[in-house]
Amino acid sequence: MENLLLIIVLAPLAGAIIAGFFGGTIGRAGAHWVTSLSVALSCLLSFHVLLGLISGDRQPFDGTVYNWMVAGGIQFQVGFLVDRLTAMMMVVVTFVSLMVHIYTIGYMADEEHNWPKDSLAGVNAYQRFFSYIALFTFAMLMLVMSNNFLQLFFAWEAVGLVSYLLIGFWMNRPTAVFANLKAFLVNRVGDFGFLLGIGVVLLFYGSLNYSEVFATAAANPDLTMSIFGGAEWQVATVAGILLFIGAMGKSAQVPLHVWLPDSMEGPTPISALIHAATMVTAGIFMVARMSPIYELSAVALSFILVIGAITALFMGLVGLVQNDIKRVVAYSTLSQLGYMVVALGVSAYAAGVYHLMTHAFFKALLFLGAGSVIIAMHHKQDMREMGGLKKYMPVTYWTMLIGTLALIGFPAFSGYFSKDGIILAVAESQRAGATFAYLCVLAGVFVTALYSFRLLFLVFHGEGRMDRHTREHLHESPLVVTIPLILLAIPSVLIGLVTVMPMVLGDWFGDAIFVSQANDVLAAVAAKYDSAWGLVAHGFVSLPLYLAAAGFLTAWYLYVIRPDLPDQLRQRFALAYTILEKKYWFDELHLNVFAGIGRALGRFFWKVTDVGLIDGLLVNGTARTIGRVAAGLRRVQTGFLFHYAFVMIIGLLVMLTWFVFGAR
Amino acid sequence: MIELSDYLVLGAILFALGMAGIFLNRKNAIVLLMSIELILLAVNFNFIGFSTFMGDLAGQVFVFFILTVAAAESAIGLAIMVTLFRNRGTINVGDLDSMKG
Amino acid sequence: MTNEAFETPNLLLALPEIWLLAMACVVLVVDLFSNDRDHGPAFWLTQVTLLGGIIITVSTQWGVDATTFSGTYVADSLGALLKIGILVLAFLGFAYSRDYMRDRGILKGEYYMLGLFAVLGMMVTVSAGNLLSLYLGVELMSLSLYALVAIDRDSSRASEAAMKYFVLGALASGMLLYGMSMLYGVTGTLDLGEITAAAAELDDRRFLFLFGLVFMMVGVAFKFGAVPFHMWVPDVYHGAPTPVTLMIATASKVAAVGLFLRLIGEGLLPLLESWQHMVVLLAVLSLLIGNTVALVQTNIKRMLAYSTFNHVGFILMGFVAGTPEGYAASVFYALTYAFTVAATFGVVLLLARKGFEADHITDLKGLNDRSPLFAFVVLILMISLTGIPGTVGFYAKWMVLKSVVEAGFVWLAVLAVIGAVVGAFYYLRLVRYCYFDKAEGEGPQPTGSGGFQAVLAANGLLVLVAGIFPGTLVAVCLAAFL
Amino acid sequence: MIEQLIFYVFALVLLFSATMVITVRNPVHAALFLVLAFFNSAVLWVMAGAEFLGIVLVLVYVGAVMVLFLFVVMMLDLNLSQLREGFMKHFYIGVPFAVVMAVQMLLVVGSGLFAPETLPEARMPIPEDVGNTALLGSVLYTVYVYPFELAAVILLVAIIAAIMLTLRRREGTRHQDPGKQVRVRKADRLRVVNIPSARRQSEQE
Repeated sequence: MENLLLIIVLAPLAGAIIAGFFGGTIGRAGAHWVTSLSVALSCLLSFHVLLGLISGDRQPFDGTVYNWMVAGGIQFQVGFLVDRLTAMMMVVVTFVSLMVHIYTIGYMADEEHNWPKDSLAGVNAYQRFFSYIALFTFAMLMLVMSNNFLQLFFAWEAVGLVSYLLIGFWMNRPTAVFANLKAFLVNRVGDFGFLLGIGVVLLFYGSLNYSEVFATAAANPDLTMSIFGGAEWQVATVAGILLFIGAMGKSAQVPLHVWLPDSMEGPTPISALIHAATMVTAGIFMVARMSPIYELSAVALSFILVIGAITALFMGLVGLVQNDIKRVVAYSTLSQLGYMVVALGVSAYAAGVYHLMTHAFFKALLFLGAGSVIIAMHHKQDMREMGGLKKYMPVTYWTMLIGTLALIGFPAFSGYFSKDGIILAVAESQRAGATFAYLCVLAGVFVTALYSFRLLFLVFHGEGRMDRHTREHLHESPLVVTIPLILLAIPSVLIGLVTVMPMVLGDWFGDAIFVSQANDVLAAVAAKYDSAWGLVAHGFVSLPLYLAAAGFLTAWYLYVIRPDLPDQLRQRFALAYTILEKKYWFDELHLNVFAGIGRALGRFFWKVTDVGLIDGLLVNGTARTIGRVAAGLRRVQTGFLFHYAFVMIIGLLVMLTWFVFGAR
Repeated sequence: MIELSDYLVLGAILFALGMAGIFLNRKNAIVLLMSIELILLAVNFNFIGFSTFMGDLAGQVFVFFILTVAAAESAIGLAIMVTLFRNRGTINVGDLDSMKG
Repeated sequence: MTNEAFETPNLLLALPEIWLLAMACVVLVVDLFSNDRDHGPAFWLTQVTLLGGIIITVSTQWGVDATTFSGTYVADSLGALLKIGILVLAFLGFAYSRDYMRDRGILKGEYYMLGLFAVLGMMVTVSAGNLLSLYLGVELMSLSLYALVAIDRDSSRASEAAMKYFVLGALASGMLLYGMSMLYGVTGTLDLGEITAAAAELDDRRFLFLFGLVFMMVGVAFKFGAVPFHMWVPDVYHGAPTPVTLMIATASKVAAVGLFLRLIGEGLLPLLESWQHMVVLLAVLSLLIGNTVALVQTNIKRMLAYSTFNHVGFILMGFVAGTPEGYAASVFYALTYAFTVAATFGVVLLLARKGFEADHITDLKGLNDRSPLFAFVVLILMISLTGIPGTVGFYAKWMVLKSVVEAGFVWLAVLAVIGAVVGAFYYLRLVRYCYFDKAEGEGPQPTGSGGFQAVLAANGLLVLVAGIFPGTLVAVCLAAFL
Repeated sequence: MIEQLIFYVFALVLLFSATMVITVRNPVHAALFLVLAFFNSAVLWVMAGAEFLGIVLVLVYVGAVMVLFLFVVMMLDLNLSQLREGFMKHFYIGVPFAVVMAVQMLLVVGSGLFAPETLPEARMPIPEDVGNTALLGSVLYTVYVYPFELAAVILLVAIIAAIMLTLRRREGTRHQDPGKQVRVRKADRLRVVNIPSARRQSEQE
């Protein structure tokens, strides 16, 4: 088992190293073959592990692979914890990654045109790109397979690092560089919380190993710590909230979500891989993995619930007014992440993780579909210049339609089961904030349908609004692009029907996820339904479906029947439109208030302390002093043998005087 | 009666003379080598003194080896000096400052 | 007669040294009768000898604890570990140096013979059980190195460096000997094991002992190049041919660790409090001088020489505690440092070509454009030497600091950390030249055979790997003392 | 008493000649003073019972090493007039350090702490009835065989190093190669040629 797991993890790393360091030697084909094959190997083995766990041939693995160091009695280890939760994540990560690898071959085919002619960075950019995505796969696998906090943190940072590299991949574009910087800064805020959280865990539970921490936490549920002038806080609450702040950064929850839409500056395959399917789900996974800690703290869970609910509804609303095709999908991602977080907040971890899985498939599908459209449109992304693409690109259209139906939760599609599961669970929950969350997620269903079909109608239906040149060159994308679309469309439709009963309503995750008796809302839901078809049947008589239908009809009316209406509405409701257009001024808030205060403070410190005190007195002063001392000492090295001997003898004399006669 | 300290004092003075020879001499590298011989001679006096007054043979054995090594050392030292002279035409210690700082 | 209790020595225990000596003689003879202008047979035989030596050492001495030759030779894990380090470093040194020596017309058979004899001297030093074998080992090493420094006999710099090295080295070994004679007078024996036992029972003669100890400490500090017995280091590094500098900077440092441990660290452990403060003084001066003067150097070899003092300070700090953990930290530090520096000199050798030494720091400008692989190697080496977390250099520093803090010298640890921060400046300056500056003129051009480049790249990457997986080596170092 | 007197006389001559070694201007004189110092040392060693070492000092040191020194001094053809100038300038800075050094060392070794009764017991006692040379020989090949071998290696290194550093094969010099001389065949050197004889010519005339 151990070797198997090592192969799964190390194969993508090997691929990344080969493509990265020897990219020039092995060429473009070599790079994409080596990385794709290594990820394919990981994917196959991951499936093997998952099937083994399901059939019971394999037992969950929890063990240390390498002892990195021991400091002060605390072990720093590299280890794996592979149970059903991990195995599922491994399959999702490697499968989506594999699809993205294949798709990238087509998408990046004429990559060199994206670089200035004499740019050094453009050399071997194709190979570098493949190296990055394989490296990302490695980091993400390390993250989900970790059995301790330290490895989790390292992988967490590694995932972030690759993400920054990829967002800023086209480093000659100022917008990409800015987005890159933004992602970096916002994530630093989250990571700071995350690191503090790990610190709290280490301090109070005395270990970094998951199973040991969980055992200690379960044994001392009422452990408290005092912060801020003696107020006693439950350790689980503090640790939980701090860790979740890290998750808010990675999983883009309000108010740390601002980096995600901007990250669309990166190449589209990356948007699919990182910013839709895998990396942003790291936070969700982490919370699910930490369920034994979170279950101890109702406060932390309520905090999570409210944050998730806000994200789910309000980010979806922003998606309504976006014109860039990728940004619409990006805001949709934010909204769906909100759903997952809501599920976590009501202790329905299984439902959250399940939505994570289905979402990974259909959101990757939507992103890759959007990418396919972008290729056809010669890298134009504004939906106002599209329209009527259906007849030019049937495969893309139909697969994206499937993805959209899954996203809005059309009964029997995968998204239906996962999203409905969440809504049902929220309805059952008694947690503080659950009512607010229920209203948000319900409204969210309407909004989701509206922006999804708005996208579909604007892009594929109606009159073509593109210029003549583009229209003449419209055609379906090549096979390397469409095959991943088709392959992703299949699970988008079917996977829910097959797996919902065991995974959401059954006890499929076993010990991997811990839910205390009192909080088990999914059990309450499960009591009402006994089969997947029962759930489907229920869908036709419940509110969400009709809300979705209303969303669809509204979109149809606004963008197909009366395309002139949206503009009028925009003028009529100028205020609301501006609010959404400006994304609730979150960017401005960050930029002006937080960053502003930070900058003002920074300027103050820079002017007064830095320039005056540190630069002037300490740094420059020290540097000057050291420089002078060095020059002086250097002069002692005269080059003369007798001086050297003299220094030695003085040294001997000093030591004799000090240690022999001084000691007497 | 000759005391142990007679040998040791003799050794100490020879040692100090040898050291002084190394850092007082600024002209002639050969005298540096001779000063080193003096230092080794001083050490030999110590060993022989101890050996005699303890009635222990090990000290004499050590002296035997020091003599051997000193011979080898002189050979190599003189060889280095010959190459130095061939390169520079002088063995003036005060001229050996092409590397410093 | 005194030899009644004489036992026939067990030659098998000393097999590594015997093998090396025999093979050195074989190299001597083979080279004499070979007509190869590149001295290929000598080179390959030498490398085979070193590799064979590693195998023999591992198989015959690791985990053993025995003496032979009437106690003048000790076979134990510590000796085996240091010997393996020395052999590996010598292997790297010879592997990197062939093209350089050939280009300068100094590729001679004597280079390999004297190199092997120097290695033999180091091995004798680290497994000495008697003051005599210790002294002879040190002399064998030093004499071979003096001659090697002067091997480029048409270079006026090399002979000047050799002269300085020789005179100061002879002065230092004179002091070492004087100290040894005092130790003999106080304890009445040359056997290190008996000295340890006798040292535990010193009373009013402790004063005499201290007197001798100061002299011995000077001799040992000279071999390390610890301040203020360091003056030879920059000039010798600078003047000697780079391959010889490599050997002095790496393998001989490891041998110096062995010398200290055998003579003082283990031999005089009962008198820890007497020598502890001397070591602290040497460490403090080394840290101060090394870091400051390195800042203003423009020659890579001189810069490495001054920065060596900083690392020597760290190695000495590990001895301060006098605990197995501290010693293990020092050994770990010395081995990893030597391994890293070997690769650094390897890069200098790689870039050197006929009539161009590549030893000025600006000679690295634009390396990344010419050879991203070796620019990356330089990056790894420099961040490791700086001690940035995640590298083996950091791990080594951390182990040493831990032992010092446990010994109660917190201020020393603070000083060392400040020194390391200053060190970052001059190490990372090289990285800056590699990556962010354009080449001037022809710029750096990696030359050298495929084997050389492969070994160098492997050396560099192993430094990286050792930073990620330090556990095994740490365990080995600790095992050598327990 | 006589013994003591002899000791002091030779010791004083030794110290005098050692002082001359480091102060005389001419290196040839320095070398000769060093020879004198070695002779005196040899006498003192013999007095202390180390006969073999005393003899070796004279034979090896005076006989070989010092001759080597003198040989090099002569060979290098030094400019004597330059060699000593400026010596006095540094003398007054250096000498105090040397004196402090000597005083400190004397304070320790002359402190009486090395009184005979405090000396440790001999571990390798010198028996009365065996000659010094035989005694040393018997331990050199048994107990100290390992250092003995090492000393041999050190001498080998000295040979190799000295040859490497100083041996020069100049281009164009003529020398004999005995190997070639021995290997030579008749055919290499001797060619029998048939020259028409002059007599027949004259007969024809």
